Amino acid sequence: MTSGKALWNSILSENPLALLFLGLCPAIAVSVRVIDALWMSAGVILVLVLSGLAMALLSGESAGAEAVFAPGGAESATARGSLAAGWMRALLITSFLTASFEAGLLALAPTASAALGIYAPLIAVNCLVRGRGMSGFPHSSPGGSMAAALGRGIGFAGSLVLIALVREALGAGTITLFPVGGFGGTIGIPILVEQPVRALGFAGGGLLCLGYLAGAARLISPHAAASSASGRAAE
Amino acid sequence: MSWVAIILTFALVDNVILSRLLGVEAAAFAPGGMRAAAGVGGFIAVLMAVSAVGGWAVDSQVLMPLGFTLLRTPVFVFFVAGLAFALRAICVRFLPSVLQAAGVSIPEIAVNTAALGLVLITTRGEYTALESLVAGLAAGAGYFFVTAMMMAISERLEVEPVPRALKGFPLQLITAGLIAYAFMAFDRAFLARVLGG
Amino acid sequence: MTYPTKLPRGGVDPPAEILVPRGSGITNAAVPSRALIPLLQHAGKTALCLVKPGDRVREGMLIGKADGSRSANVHASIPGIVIEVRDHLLPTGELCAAVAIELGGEFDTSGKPRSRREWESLSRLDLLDRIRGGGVVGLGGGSIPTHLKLAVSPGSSSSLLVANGVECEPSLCADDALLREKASDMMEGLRICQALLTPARTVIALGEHSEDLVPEFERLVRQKAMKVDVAVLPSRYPYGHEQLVLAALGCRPPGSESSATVLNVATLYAVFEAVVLDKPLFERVLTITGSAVRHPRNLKVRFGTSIGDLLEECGGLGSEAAKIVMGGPMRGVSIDSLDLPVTKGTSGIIAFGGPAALKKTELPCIRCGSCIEACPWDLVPTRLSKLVRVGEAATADREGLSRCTECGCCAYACPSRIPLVAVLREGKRALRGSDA
Amino acid sequence: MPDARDRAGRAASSLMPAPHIGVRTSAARMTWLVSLCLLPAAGWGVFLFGTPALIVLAFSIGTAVLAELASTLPFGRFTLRDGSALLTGCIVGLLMPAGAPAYVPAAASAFAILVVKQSFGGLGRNWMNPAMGGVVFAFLSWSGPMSQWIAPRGGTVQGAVVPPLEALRAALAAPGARGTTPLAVLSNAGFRFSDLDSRVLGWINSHVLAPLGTALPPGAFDVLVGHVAGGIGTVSAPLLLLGAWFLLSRGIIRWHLPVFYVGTFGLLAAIFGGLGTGQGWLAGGPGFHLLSGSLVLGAFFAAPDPVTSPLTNRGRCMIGIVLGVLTFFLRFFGSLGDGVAASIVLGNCAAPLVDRWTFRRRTGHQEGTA
Repeated sequence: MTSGKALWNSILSENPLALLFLGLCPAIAVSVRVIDALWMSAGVILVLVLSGLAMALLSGESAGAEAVFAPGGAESATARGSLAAGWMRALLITSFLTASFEAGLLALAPTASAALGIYAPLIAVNCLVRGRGMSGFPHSSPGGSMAAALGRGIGFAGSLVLIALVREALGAGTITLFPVGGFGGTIGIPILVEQPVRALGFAGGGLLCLGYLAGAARLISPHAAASSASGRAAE
Repeated sequence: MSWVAIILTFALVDNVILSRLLGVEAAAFAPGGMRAAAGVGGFIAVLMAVSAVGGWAVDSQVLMPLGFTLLRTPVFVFFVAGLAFALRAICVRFLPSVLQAAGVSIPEIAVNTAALGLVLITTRGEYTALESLVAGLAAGAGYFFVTAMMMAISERLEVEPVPRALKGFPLQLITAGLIAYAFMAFDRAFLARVLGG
Repeated sequence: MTYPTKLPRGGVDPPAEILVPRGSGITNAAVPSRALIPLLQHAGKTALCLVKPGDRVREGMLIGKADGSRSANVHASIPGIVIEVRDHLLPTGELCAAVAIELGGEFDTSGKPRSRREWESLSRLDLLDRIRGGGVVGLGGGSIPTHLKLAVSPGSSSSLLVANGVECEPSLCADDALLREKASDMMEGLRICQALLTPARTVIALGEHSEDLVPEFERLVRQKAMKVDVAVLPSRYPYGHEQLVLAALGCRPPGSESSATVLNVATLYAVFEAVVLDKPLFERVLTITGSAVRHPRNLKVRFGTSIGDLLEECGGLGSEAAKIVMGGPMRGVSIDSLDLPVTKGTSGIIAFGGPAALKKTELPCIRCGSCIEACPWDLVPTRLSKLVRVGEAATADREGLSRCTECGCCAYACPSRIPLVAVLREGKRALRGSDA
Repeated sequence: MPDARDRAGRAASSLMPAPHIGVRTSAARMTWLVSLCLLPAAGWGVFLFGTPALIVLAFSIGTAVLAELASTLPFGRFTLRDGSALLTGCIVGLLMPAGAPAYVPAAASAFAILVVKQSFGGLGRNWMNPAMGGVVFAFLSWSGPMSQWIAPRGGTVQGAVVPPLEALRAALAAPGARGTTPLAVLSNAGFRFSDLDSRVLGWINSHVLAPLGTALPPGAFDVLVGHVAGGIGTVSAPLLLLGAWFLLSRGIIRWHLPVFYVGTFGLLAAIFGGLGTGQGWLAGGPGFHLLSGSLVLGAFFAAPDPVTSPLTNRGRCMIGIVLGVLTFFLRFFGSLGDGVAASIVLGNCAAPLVDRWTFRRRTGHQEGTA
């Protein structure tokens, strides 16, 4: 059990790729259309970057937030108390930022807000967003912290949009973007739009796409493959 | 909606994991074998049931009258987390083995997407207290059942020479995807026919 | 006659490949011109060598003295001169000291009528001494010195004594032949054991193949005024296994330390010989069979005879034999040298010819569950083997790996030809390695 | 002191390990025989539906074989010899309507082999039946093309070609369906069987059954023989049962799962099947439901697939019951075809759980007595 715990922690705190895919799990629910994926990505990037900034500004005690999740964390009651405080503060920041994003979206793009549904508020507890708080960044400066957050956010956005592209193009035969001028926002793909692979548009299709993307990412990033393989073996 | 409809919807048709994709990360990544997974799944299932009722109370009795609906997200996040810690305290007191088996630190489970997502669904759907409770119980049961299936499958895969790149988490997702396809048999038309006939 | 109350589960029923004609009896094998007698023919430590090159030995002379409690005496099987004492490879793959004897001189006992000794007047200790002195070990496969099984502390008595006549492996029928030819002597051996153990109940368990012997044995029981039941058990493999015989007779199942004793009929005959005829254990009956053997038969063989000689005596190998197995087809050890000697533990020699001798290619497990059905110990061999293969022997142990007796049923039944026994054995070794 | 087992182990590592004999059958031969036993039913389907059926089968089997090659050859493995890819392609094709456009069987087979099977490492490692997974994928993706039925040779075409089971489902969905048996419901709904059916039944009814005072309803011959529209290999229940009987008698499939599956489903159909037509309880006409749709093919050829069904006979019985219940519900209320493929796939999801449960029983039993 202890090794299982260590694995969990190592995956969350040491493996940015796994963290990315954990964060993507609930988000693929909104990858049926490309435009929804874009809105979702925007929300995640916003919350990531701003919370990165906020945490860096409050970096005096922010080390605590990391250690809550470190294997075999702190033992003493006072230490645990300060850790809990750091964890709560991180959660507070992300949840309020998420709420602001929701409010903004509702005001600016009500249709997008409706499309994102419950998945916009779920940004607050997204593993990627919280993982940022957990593992912390090597940069303590606000700028560096924001840059790192932006990097992760772009990774998230790229993956989500890629999945959305595949799922919408194959699963519905269309690509839905923003309507601009005469462009209605939807591109139809000639043959696929007649008989699309509808199964890819269902939740199961999203899970399959994410699974294969995670596998492909492992192939590309040997470090991730090695670390997770050894983790499994150790367990 | 009738009680049967709520139960079937939340347990099968709109299963939290398979249809809503909530709590996948906890289900797919819970380490430590079957017992641990059952511990995590059970804990989250109970948390979902409690959160659904509590969410209703907080939303309809506090947030709505005060007009603070925009604050739903942070309030629910902390509410569910608080419930998780309370539940853990109860577990530590009465069922210590469950948590020991789980092997996952409580902050992970406290802010999982399944419970929070369910609270958001029930409050947005404006369910009554009793409906929220039934929905929470059904969703929790559905979550637990699917988690158990996934874990039994992954336990089986752990001893097989599966492709290296897909071993572990990716295969868990693919497994979940295939289960989700299988559960597509229980669609809304099925629900309507069962309730109608 | 009693029939089994509760059949054990699992087991396999290989097609009858008993090529030895039934009722053909036991033939005495030719005396070898040279015998190579290993000093390790039993469970415990190698016996201490009592001879040196140049010594003259008589037939049945003690040449190896038991070293430790689980060790047993070893005797010369032929008269002659010791040529050398050197390390020799056993079929089990281990080196052990072996005494090579060149035939010469007179046979003191063989061919001459032996006087029967009255044993009823002997004390327990005397009886046990004779059995130990005669180097009698379990001939069913375990090779544990028999006096250990018979030496119960005075006053306590065994609840059940079983004469196990169920063949321990398919294709072997030496026990059956012995039952047919030496029934009376075997019963005398059983009486000796009864006297030693004073069991509450004694049972002779016969295999289905020997069912026609039931009236004969019931007659013997009446004649000797013994209190013995005769039971017929199914000839399914591995129901000759000690614990499964007990289970079939309605005893408490494996693991419970009931005071039941199971002795193979060949062992009982050896007990008879040692006690009544004063003849130590230096020869045994074994089956030589297999598709590559021209004239399969049951031979009474002196220990130390080489396998090559025996195969020659059975008409030689018909075709180019690709695989020779010492022991039975299920648990035997495949060997690559015809110079290996027959020892106390050799229950048979099988020479496989043709396709049976070829190595099978392994396919992936298709989870058909045949191994689970075949396992007499309620294990899940497929999962255990997969656990062992991914290095999870400890988990396999929790799921019952240690209960595996390597009977081979799972691997026999596997349609994917996975060497389950070899894998599970490897797992057990890994476990022992991690313990140490 | 070296242990005797250790010694044996060392010897075995250099030479061949015990046991030295084994069963004659091999896993590959079993798979090939299953494919062989599907041949009569496939032949009947090709005879009934003509070239389109042949095209569907060619695409499903061809894609399955190509996908298997593409996913194993790069890793230096050649697995076609085990026959499982061919069997998968075969079952996929046999479940398709003959009119399905070629890309449907091709995509279903590719999904079956690449996603359902090879993602998990190939034969023996997949937990879902590849063929059934592929068919469910096709049902989900292309419900329209998956119901492009072709009229059987010598059949009567009247409007859209629909298999009797689909027609019955449509009739039951419409208000006012009436009839004492499924066939009567079909007749009342205006479903027409072939002329051959009426000729044969007319002869039997007048010459054989008239003296006995009974008569067979119209359609009995068509449904029994499989002279109806439907999945290519599923229409002829007798030929499938012939193959199944061979497999059962040779011990290649075990009876537990199919018997419990068909039994449970038949029982449920008999008890509750009549409720939809206002006949009340115990008036379901299970014979029609057992013979039509892909139940026989699914129950005897796909569900007992050893890889994806439980390991123990106790577990197989349990899954058989689960499948029967699921198929009943999905056939009467579901929308994924006739519910057989979907139930089998759902049963596959539960099989590892059942395995776990039965294993624990085994070990628990042992510990209890030890």
